[in-house]
Amino acid sequence: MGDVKCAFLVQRPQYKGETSRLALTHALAYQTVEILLEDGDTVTPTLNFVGEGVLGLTKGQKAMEAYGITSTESHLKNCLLVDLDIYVCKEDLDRFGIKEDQLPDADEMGAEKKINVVPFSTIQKNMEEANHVLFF
Amino acid sequence: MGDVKCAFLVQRPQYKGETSRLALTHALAYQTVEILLEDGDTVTPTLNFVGEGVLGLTKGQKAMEAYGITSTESHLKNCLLVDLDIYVCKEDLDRFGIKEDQLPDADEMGAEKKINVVPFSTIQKNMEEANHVLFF
Amino acid sequence: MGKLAMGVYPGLVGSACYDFALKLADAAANKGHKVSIWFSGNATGSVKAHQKHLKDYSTGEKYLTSLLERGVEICTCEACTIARGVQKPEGIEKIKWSAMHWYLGSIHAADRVLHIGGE
Amino acid sequence: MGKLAMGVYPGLVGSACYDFALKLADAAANKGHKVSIWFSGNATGSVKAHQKHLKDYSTGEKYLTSLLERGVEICTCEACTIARGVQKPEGIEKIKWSAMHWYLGSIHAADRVLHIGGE
Amino acid sequence: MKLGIFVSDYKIPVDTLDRLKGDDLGIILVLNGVYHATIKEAGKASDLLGKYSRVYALSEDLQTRGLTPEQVDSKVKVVDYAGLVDVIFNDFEKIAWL
Amino acid sequence: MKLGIFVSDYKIPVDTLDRLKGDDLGIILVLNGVYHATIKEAGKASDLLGKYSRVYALSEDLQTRGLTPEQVDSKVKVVDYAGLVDVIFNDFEKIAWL
Repeated sequence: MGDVKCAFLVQRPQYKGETSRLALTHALAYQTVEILLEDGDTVTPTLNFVGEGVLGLTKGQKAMEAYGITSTESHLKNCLLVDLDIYVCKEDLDRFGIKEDQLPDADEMGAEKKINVVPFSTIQKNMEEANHVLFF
Repeated sequence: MGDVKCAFLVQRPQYKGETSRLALTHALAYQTVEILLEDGDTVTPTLNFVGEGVLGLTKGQKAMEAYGITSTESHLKNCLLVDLDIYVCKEDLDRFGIKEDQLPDADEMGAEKKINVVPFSTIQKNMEEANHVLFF
Repeated sequence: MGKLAMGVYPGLVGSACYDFALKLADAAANKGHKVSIWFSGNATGSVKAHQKHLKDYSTGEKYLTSLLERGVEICTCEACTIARGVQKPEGIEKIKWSAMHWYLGSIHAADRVLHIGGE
Repeated sequence: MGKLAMGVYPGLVGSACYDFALKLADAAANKGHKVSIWFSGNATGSVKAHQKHLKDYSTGEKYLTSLLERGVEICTCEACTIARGVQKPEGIEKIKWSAMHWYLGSIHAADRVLHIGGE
Repeated sequence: MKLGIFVSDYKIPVDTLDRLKGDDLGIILVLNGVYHATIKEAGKASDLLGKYSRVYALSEDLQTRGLTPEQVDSKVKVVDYAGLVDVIFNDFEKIAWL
Repeated sequence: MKLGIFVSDYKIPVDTLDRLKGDDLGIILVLNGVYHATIKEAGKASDLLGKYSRVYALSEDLQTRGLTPEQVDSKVKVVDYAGLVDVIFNDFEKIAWL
């Protein structure tokens, strides 16, 4: 079977519900799935943020201080560190007035990946190329 | 303190979530609250259905057959039997094309009350006259 | 000082509505107000004792215990709770178990009612 | 015959999404398909054993037990479950407890994935 | 992309449906999503019905809500749970829950 | 009716707010509702801000989301949990959660 590609589409905002957070933690789990599979088999998710899903992607989140929970910002950095591909819909960032330089990166932790700001058509392409799509 | 009036506003449809169903069961509980209160004290809820809350108020629901749970129709009949005041927003019934004769009654069980179809202004008045408002 | 009666329905760990409710109860109790909390629906799962606090999840147990110590009355809907498989001996101590009329009773003496109906 | 991998996240008794998921799993198993179910988020509360079936509430336990008997694989997210205070010995027998990679593993061999993300 | 999207609400809380493009998209109305098959808001059928070549609705969810076959729009194919399993495996390549 | 309504979502899933009338209504933005205090969608502040004489937002929920005081619209009064308790008891006669 080789690699199975999954497109995770995060369409809900972070924090009020748990769903959009679970998209990040489930994507991170791709690092260890091979222990359950045959040699050479892998599962590779992409994280795609659209609509209100792009809210909660900005720097400076104080979730630990206010509520004692890990911030989405921190999860995003971990995702970049383990080389997950993250795509954020440019049209939605524009609509909500979020600038690219407000998005977190993990440069200081040595991550090579960055969040990709892309038109929705790229996200649709990610869904088309994936074996499965999962909406969060 | 005497009587405390509560306006329950049911604004979400029945069945997918549990909230709108709990409005009915909590209203029914008004019958027995006096055991917890001083003599002469009572709590009297009105049930007010607005917006998508008016969906799920029609006759012929087969929730027990399909999912093994009590239908909203059955709860509504019980509410009428114990003399709760039920108000349904006429503008919303019209908008969704629900006719008054589709609403259940509990005539065959001997209930004297019927569901009141009223303009939204009556529902706003119920909220204004209540000591507390609870949105479901 | 007044009395705030709260009703909390959305699901425990998985909903920030629940965290909000507990922090608000805490702030009101700190100011000397009387507070009561009624759990119904999915929020009743939160009376289960021995919740593990992982950093990725909020947890209600330490808040609930602290609120109870300061005289906040907390009651769970018995039917909703046992429908979820949680029995009273498995629950957090000092949380009351009762029927839905408890909530209406707690409203009777309240100055303000915050009913968080949820999804 | 195919394989359907399901992920179920919304809260147990309080969400009809959960009832839907179990009835669909049942129908797929009846047709001879392989089915797996992953519980995460509030749905993990549903692995608690001894759920009382009241007519006003749906209950998952009898469905889950029946699905397990027919070879449906069911696994709960361990972290999500213990965050809610439910320990493995309190859970329904034969339901697996694992980390999130179990879900991705179950997807690998699946022909269709129905991920019910919920609220 | 032969993608079947499950719609479980009448008022849809996300705007993903508005964004997705493709002739092969279909929708499957379940839970409170079945109201899209029956309600004519202000006399007009749901916008969703005109947009997709294939629209299914789950019979058990119609019955639960007291909705009868006569109320269902002619563009909608009603299936039960067993039929829905076949729709999932045979009519679409991928499925998603909104 | 001095009613204070808690708004906890950005995209509001019910239409009750559109229906309620009264000069004494106020809103309290909490959880994801705080985005109404900061986002100018397509350059325009949230419709909610112009409709109510009193608008509050919870500081802890702004901070959690990385939103700074400078981003908050001048019509909005920011309060913390302790301040919110006073708002509940002093500024309104009744409160409701949308």
